[in-house]
Amino acid sequence: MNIRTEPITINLGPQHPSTHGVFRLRVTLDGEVIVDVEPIFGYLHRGTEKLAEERSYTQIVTLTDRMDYVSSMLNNQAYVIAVEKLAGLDVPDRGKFLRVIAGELQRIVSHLVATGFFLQDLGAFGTPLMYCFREREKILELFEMLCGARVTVSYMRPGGVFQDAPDDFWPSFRAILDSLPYFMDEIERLLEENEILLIRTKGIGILTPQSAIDNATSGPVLRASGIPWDLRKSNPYDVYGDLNFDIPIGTNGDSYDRFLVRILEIRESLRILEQCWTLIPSGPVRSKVPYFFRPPVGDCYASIESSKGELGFYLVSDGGISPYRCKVRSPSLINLTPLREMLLGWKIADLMVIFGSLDVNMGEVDR
Amino acid sequence: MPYGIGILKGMMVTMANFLRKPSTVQYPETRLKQHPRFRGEDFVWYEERCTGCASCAKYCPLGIIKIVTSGSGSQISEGEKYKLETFDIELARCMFCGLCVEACPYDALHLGSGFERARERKSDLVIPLEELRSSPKRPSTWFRPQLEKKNHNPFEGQTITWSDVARPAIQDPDYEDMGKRWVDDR
Amino acid sequence: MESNNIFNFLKDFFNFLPPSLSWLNYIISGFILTFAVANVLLITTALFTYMERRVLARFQSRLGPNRVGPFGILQPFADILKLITKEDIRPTAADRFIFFLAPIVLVVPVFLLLAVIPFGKNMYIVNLNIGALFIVAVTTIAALAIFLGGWGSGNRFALLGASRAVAMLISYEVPMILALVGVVMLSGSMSLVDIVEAQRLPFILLQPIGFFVFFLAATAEMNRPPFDLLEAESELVAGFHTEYSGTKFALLYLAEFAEAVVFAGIFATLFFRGWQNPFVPQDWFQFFPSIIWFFLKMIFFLFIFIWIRATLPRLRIDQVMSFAWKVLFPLSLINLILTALLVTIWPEPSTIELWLMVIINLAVGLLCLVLFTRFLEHNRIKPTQSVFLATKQGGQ
Amino acid sequence: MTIALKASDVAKALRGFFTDGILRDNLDELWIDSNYLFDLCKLLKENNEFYLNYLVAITGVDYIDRFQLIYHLKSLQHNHSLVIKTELIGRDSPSISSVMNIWPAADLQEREIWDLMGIHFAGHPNLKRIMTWEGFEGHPLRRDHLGG
Repeated sequence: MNIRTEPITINLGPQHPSTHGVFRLRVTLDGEVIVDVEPIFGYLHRGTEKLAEERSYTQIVTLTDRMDYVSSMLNNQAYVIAVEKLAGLDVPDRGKFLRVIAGELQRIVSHLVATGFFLQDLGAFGTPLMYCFREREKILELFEMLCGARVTVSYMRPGGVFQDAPDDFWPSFRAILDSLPYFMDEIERLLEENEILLIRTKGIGILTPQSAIDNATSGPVLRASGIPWDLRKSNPYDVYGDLNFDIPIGTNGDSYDRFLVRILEIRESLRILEQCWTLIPSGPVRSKVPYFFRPPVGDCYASIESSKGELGFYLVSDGGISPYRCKVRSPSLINLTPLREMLLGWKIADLMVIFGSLDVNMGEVDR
Repeated sequence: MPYGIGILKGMMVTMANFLRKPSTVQYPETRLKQHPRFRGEDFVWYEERCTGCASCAKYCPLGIIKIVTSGSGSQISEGEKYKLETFDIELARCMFCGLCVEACPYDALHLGSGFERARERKSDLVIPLEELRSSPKRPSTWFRPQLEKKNHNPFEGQTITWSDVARPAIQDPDYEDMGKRWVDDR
Repeated sequence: MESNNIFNFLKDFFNFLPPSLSWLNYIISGFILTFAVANVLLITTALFTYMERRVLARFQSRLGPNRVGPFGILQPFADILKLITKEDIRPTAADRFIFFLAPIVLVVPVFLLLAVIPFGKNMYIVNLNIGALFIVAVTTIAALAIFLGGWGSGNRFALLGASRAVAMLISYEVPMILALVGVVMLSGSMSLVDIVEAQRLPFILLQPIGFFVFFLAATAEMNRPPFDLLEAESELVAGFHTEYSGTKFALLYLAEFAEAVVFAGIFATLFFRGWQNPFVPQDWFQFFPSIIWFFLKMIFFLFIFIWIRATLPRLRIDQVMSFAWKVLFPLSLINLILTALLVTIWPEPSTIELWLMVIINLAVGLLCLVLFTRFLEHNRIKPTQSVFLATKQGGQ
Repeated sequence: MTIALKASDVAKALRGFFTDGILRDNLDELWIDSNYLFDLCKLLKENNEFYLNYLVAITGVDYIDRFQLIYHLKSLQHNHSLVIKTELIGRDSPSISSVMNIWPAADLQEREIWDLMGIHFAGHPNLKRIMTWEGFEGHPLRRDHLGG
């Protein structure tokens, strides 16, 4: 006799403990196995693109660092590069170097947060998260020195950065450059060969290279599936052209590779910061740009490699002080396209692992 | 390598951290070090410098600065000062981005250095004119390179009077600038 | 074998009663003894919750609770007070009686376990001659209570949590019992008091595989990481006690931590020579009185529980089950056969033969480890090979 | 560097297959008639000279009398990129064919444009609102949606 089992539908609701921000997933379960998944967004939609149409170009900077609230420097950098390409502004070298230093520090912070919460979803009760947050605090203190705020930094302006780094910035920056590699060794010793972590993440949620490209995923998700594509290498902006660093590439595109790619990327960012420490020239940090400046009529698209993937801004200017249209290509939203395909057939405990390894930030998805 | 070696290595790392000093501090008793550029929430405002031009109100993305000025009979003449009736900053909606401080042409408005201004009611979160006048003058050095040159640090209680808070009046042009004949090539 | 001297001491104290009321003497002294020991467990559990939060915080380089009372020592009592004053909600979909019964059925077995554990030199409530069997019988009630709670609260998440719990607890009973049998064979009797006296050498040396299996099975029994599927907050919100609040939740919370304290006591008696000084034979000078040794060992085991909780992530339900049947069960069988062999060869082992048994046991343990690693190694590539650095860029 | 393909030589290459689909090409923007979009994109993806297999972004812009759709495409192998623009005249219920079965990446982006801009994508499997809640009327990003 066959026992009639009917699947139950549960809501991993917007206030679930382990969704990163407010993300709702309507999951149909047959026992433990996931049968159907339907993501529901929009809980954090603040209408950034509509707001941007009523703000001047400099005021939008404060809007951008509230999009992906874990990597606000990179959002600023993406927006500011797009505006400079639109208006044809040139940026002094020291400004470019300061932007790259701030961007790479923010990438380290974002990857630390991603790894910490990934382990938290796996059940390691807070210890790796606390270690990552302890290191994040040191970098946030650097941001406070640099621009006065820790998270919503709005440090960059069209034409460069708004103010040069204070004198006591450089010694503590040097201290972090020396202390972080030891911490990375410690985190790798804690996590990389941990058998339970291997069982829980190896071979779970595999994204094939072909479907990674078809679904236009970007950032660590794309690189973990074996495609060596990094905008800092393929389309260098600011000073990445004359810095040498590597890109970590995964082989089988599972959750473990995405986790490991982020850890190795932190080490690469440290290499970049080390080179910036030696190469940074002195001089002005910002070219002369009036507050309410009017870029020429036209449109342009520019994108950078943010910690989540390719973050791009498409700006249309009609000659006024505020853009006619400001579209944001958000990597987290597009990285979620293969979510359904990656989740089907796995157990509910794996759902958290796969979703955690995608490292999606709801502020950027819903904008 | 035996099977459980990864877990043992992890245990050794946690034990190593167990023996280290905790990295958190007891907040009200001991405080973390803050930096002069910290964007505090109690605004510092110099009445002597402020001409009531309200470019800060115009430039604030959220439009939360309310300035009402009136022709003050005797003082009003071309380019002089308006008489300020109200200068309210609604801290409840402020996001401390500092764009108003950036826009102030006369260095009258500065960000403060405190962050512990919590009130029971939202209406108490509006900074009226009198409070701006009477609040201690410890500006943060955000977007004020001249304060940084004086290595002014608001957290050591140094106050600054209105006269030496401003940018040097004349940007003395260097020789390369002098060479240019037309002003707009400079 | 002197009988239980605390009980005798209390009985003599109440001798002034007239002989016709001598039965009352038994009841009062018995009641006082059990009441005292039960309260000792309550206080120890409260202190254990405090210790857990402080030590866990130190593992995570934070401070932990230090506001309530000096160094935060009154924090657990503040927690209990808070939980009791919280409103006790019962969902309408819940089955009234079962929902009410579950916390009680969960707490009672934990206190029952105390009856058998000898705290110090002939300090125990009762010297049951089937002590080990009693422990096993009482811990199975916990599995039933968890399912009662999960099913009774009528909530989908709780149901999922409860069905997981029953499957896990039942399948971890088997290796736990087999590991216990090894200890019983070595000491010749099931009563815990005799087991402690029979341990000329701590049984952890004589039974390394047995200790490993018993330790992991007991961690699963107590729902502590890495097997804490029950309240896997990242998946099922809060597992079977989602719907409980107020005093009922306080009882569940108490039961979970009390079970950890009691199991620490059981580890100490079974494998670490209970209340004797573990490093020195019985008749030499013991530095501390016997009860201090017992509590020291308990705190040592509690520290290890917290240390594991701070480091290890959680296993998935099917991995937990396959670990029980594919790894712990065969290991406990090997341990059983090995102990049976050794006991038949040397029924009355002298000290040299004892050390010989220790060496044989350790050798077999290492052999199992190597075999198990080779069995797992061929289907798992080395972790660091999976990601390498590429300087060139481009795409497929 | 990612080379931006010159629209003129892309148009020359495509003229072989399509006579009237391509409207005009200036600098690196290729203007296309909206009803030829689907088969032209399919061609751009398949032929290995361009091999634009990475859909970077779809953007909708509301120019009061007409809607404009901008497709940013990229090829990871050749590292070159192309911008395709189409226009939908008129404001009431603009519609265009969905490119989901060429690039699955278009799924969420098209749903967002439908939700915020009101451009209907024919052939999209579940074209539902993504940002605003189900019962929301109107499309916020349109110029005539004055909020509230």
